[in-house]
Amino acid sequence: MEVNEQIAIDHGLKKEEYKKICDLLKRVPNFTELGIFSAMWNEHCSYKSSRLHLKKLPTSGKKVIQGPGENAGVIDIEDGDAIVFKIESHNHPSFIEPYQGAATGVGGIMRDVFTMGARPIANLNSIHFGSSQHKKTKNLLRGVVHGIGGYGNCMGVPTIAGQTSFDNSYNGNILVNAMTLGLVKKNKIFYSKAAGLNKPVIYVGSKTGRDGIHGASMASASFDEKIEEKKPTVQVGDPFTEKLLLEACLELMAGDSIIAIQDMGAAGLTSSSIEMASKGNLGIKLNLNKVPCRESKMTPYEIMLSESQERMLIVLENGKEDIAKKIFDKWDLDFAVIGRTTNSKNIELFYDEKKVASIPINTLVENSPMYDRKWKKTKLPKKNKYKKGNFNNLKIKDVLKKILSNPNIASKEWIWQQYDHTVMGDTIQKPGGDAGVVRVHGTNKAVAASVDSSATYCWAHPITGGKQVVAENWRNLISVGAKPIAITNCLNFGSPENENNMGEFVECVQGIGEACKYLNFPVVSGNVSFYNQTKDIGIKPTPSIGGVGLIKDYKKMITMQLKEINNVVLIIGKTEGHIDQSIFARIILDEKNGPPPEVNLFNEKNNGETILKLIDQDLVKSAHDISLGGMITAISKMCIKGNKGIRLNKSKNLINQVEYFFSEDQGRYLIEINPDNLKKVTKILNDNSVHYEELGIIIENDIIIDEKTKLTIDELKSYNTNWLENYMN
Amino acid sequence: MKVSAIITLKKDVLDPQGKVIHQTLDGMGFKDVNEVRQGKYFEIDVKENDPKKAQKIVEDMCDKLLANLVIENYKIIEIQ
Amino acid sequence: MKVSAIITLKKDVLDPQGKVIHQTLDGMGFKDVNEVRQGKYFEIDVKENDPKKAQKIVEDMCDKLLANLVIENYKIIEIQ
Amino acid sequence: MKSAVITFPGSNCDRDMHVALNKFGFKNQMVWHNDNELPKSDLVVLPGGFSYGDYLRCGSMASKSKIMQSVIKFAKSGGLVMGICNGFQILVESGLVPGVLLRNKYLEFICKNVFVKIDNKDNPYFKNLDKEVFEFHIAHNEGNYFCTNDQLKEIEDNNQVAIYYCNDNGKTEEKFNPNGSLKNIAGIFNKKKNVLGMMPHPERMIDKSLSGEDGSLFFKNLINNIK
Ligand SMILES: Nc1ncnc2c1ncn2[C@@H]1O[C@H](COP(=O)(O)OP(=O)(O)O)[C@@H](O)[C@H]1O
Ligand SMILES: [Mg+2]
Repeated sequence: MEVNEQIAIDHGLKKEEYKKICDLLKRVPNFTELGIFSAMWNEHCSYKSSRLHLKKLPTSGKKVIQGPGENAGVIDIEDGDAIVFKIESHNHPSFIEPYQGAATGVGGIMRDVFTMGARPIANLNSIHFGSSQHKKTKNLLRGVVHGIGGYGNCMGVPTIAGQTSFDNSYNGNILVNAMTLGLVKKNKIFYSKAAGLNKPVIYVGSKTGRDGIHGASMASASFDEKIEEKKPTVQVGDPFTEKLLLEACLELMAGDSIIAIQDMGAAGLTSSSIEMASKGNLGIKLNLNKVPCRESKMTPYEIMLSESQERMLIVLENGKEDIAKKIFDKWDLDFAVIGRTTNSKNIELFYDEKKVASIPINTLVENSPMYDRKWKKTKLPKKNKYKKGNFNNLKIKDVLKKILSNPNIASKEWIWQQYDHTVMGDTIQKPGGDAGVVRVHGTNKAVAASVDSSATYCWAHPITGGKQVVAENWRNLISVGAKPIAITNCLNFGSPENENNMGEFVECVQGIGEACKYLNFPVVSGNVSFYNQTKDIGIKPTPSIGGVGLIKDYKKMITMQLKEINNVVLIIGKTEGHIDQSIFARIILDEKNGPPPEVNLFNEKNNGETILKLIDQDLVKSAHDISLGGMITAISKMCIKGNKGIRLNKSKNLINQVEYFFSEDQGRYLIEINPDNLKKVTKILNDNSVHYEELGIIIENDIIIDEKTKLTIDELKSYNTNWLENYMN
Repeated sequence: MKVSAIITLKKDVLDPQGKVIHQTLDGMGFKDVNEVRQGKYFEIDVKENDPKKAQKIVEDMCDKLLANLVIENYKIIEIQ
Repeated sequence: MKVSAIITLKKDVLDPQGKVIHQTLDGMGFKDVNEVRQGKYFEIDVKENDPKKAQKIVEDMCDKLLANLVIENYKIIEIQ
Repeated sequence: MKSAVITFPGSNCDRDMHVALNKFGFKNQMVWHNDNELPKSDLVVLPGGFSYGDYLRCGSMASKSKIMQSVIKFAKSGGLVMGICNGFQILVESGLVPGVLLRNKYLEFICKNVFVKIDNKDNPYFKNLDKEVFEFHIAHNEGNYFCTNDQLKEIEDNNQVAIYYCNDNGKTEEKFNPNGSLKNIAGIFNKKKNVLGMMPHPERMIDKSLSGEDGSLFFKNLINNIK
């Protein structure tokens, strides 16, 4: 087929981009070459709208072994061990085919992790759906959860935590973000940089089919009425083959055969081969007739752009082909030598003995477009003035009931019970806590991980929201007794071509960057997903932050269930009574405006680090951060989990009771202390200038707020635990 | 009436199950197999007594629930 | 030849999938359904060109692997 | 005591079982599904996981593996063979224990702690245990045990039910049945009671930081019984 401007546009390229291609090549590309350009230059692979801004994130630190730029980030957890982790989105496919979309998302992120030599040890997910009233939500939720479980369970990797939210803005565009942690020895990490001339290039895994051709372009196009036409681009996942691929790759990696390895993710063979060559400053030559194909008569274009799952590309040392082949044969996987590294600095493709494409690699990579898109700042909204008198008409009990059974607060047990969270025998904190925790197999160490987002805050004020998500994630790690090390981030936004959406992106990234810098919590990997919108309306800006922390002695891990009668619960951090953008404001007052709670990074850091000191001295019996729903929601969850009640002290705080209970001021935690240690604890808190109050004393069975207001734990449970299950059945 | 429908994966869609079954059959000595594809089969007993209408109902079910037309096709194979 | 087979659960075997689908259909407004039974469908392409022999081969596969005769029945429905 | 854990393609609790067996004193060996011979062992374990992706029917394709012929021979000669979860499904498909495992009643994978009641201690697995009710962990999609009426009668006549789902008091009512299995059956013996298939994973409950420690009791007792 002759290539022309229109065909380029149909491939998602812009006019100017097509012109640039012709200029760079000094000719018109052929059809296969155009396909390669379109895949490499689309938003998903080239980060053309985001690159400029992502550069501002802090990505280095004492514990960072590998920052962004590889298949996943790597951090040091001492004793020669390292954790490899990353988060990735699979939003558009999951909307079209929830089961397969979510499943292949999980498969893709696990491949990113084991490509680096790490055995996956934990999965997490952050999933966002439209309103629970929307007619599509239930099926999408069911399909996504089945898909995540279907893939992760089969792989034998525990899913240890996650996050689920519901909001109108996702009605036509759900979000499915999957995160994986892997464990590797520091001196056995594998990278994607090819090296050496004339080295064999190996294809392993599943056969190539026609599935997912142009999936990466789909991820970069917003949904419109043409959605139906895009349907066949969804891939079907094969977790069984991926499990074999994992074992086979790890077996080969135990030796010294591999120079470079790269999974075939978005844009399949195209991006994997080009990335490996580009990083090694080499050329690459592929004979496409050697690529194992599932379908007969696949064209070079189709072979290069297929997004069939469960495939890897490896550059081997010369002479190691037989050793490698034997391993892949053992695991019943396809194995083929499909090319060589060259010094041409071009990607050269051959098919039926003819050269069917030849493109300078730097043209595809370094010369890829980068845009400084127009963006709009978001002003900090004015605070709402509430008539405190109106609050007096509210019954705390009724409000609490509504909040605990709100879809965004209600227990997600129905979801995580469908995920195998105990396989591998090292899960010491299951989903349902502040962070999931797995032991580092055979050691006394454990790693904690949590994934968080706060789209409402980000929407109200992106810079504050960006900071807040990082801070909340940090708090979740602290709450289980882990020292936060680094994060990965999945930035889900609307169209970058829209000034408002782009502004949200820029400012969220700014907020994330500021918080990460201050908290010494660098970004080591991530993913950007733009065009999450239906027609012209973007989703609320939704950066998901996945954080990882280390617990040196796993026996010191903290959970959130209340432990013992007569222990004292302290509120750490100051309660100012910030109501705007809280769940209380939204669902009780129906107030959608106003600024999100302010994030004071000094307090965040100081409060968090002081709590870690207390935990280290074995002074904390249980802990939970205060987030959505405020303090009373947080204590309710601790009561439910621990099957204990609490008698609340009369607050000395001057603010209104409603503000005291439901405000979402940041930087706060609840911690349970043995009364014998109270002096010691308060001394440490005072010495570190940490603000605290005594919330109350643990008792059996009830939350006693005052003489008139008493709730039993069973009541709380029935509000909180049944909503999702009832909704789904 | 009892309406029978089969639902199959579209031609170019990967059928992981079929693939593994094929390999297993091969290992068991069934050497001369070109391909195995797996699908679903439904037998739906509806109160409707008019065959045309019964077929219509089941097709409607396939469209709305039983098949995902993104990756699957369906066919009514019997009405009794 | 391409041989198509369907495998169904025996009458007295519980079919949880069919039951849940029935309930879901009901919830979606398909009120007039008596029963839903789910089974499997296979399309097996064998090198054999004689229809009788091809059928025999696939029957053998069903006996040995594809069906669990404790709970399932199979039927060859098409040979092409 | 020597044990052997079989790894099938798609097994994923093989390492966990290996760790558990070694922890309680077995000398365990991993055996590849494509091997012909079992090493000399006092106990053979088919571990949990998704052998062959659980495609077709769970356990069906694994039951045709090369090594299964040796396992079947070993079982027929009276050797101890234990199948956990997917291993149970493989036992069923290979005919070593009666019945089948259907998809869970509500069609959802279930991962949680449950209680099970041991019905019969006159066998090498449960002999000498001094509790009846155990807290075990399940994680499966197809644990809905089913068999024909004739089979059930035979099973019951021979005391072949190994464990039932129950509550913490040992009540085996339907409401404590997580997956719809017939009569709350969670595990089954063969006639001679040297082969045990069960859905729960004792290997996931072997220290107090995990979901519980009843697995430790089970393994400690098992090795003592075999000695
Ligand atoms: N999709 C999911 N997958 C796994 N676990 C989940 C999922 N959604 C929520 N959870 C778990 O439910 C619990 C509550 O989540 P969330 O309300 O976000 O907690 P928090 O407010 O403490 O951050 C967490 O332990 C979380 O890990
Ligand atoms: Mg939390």
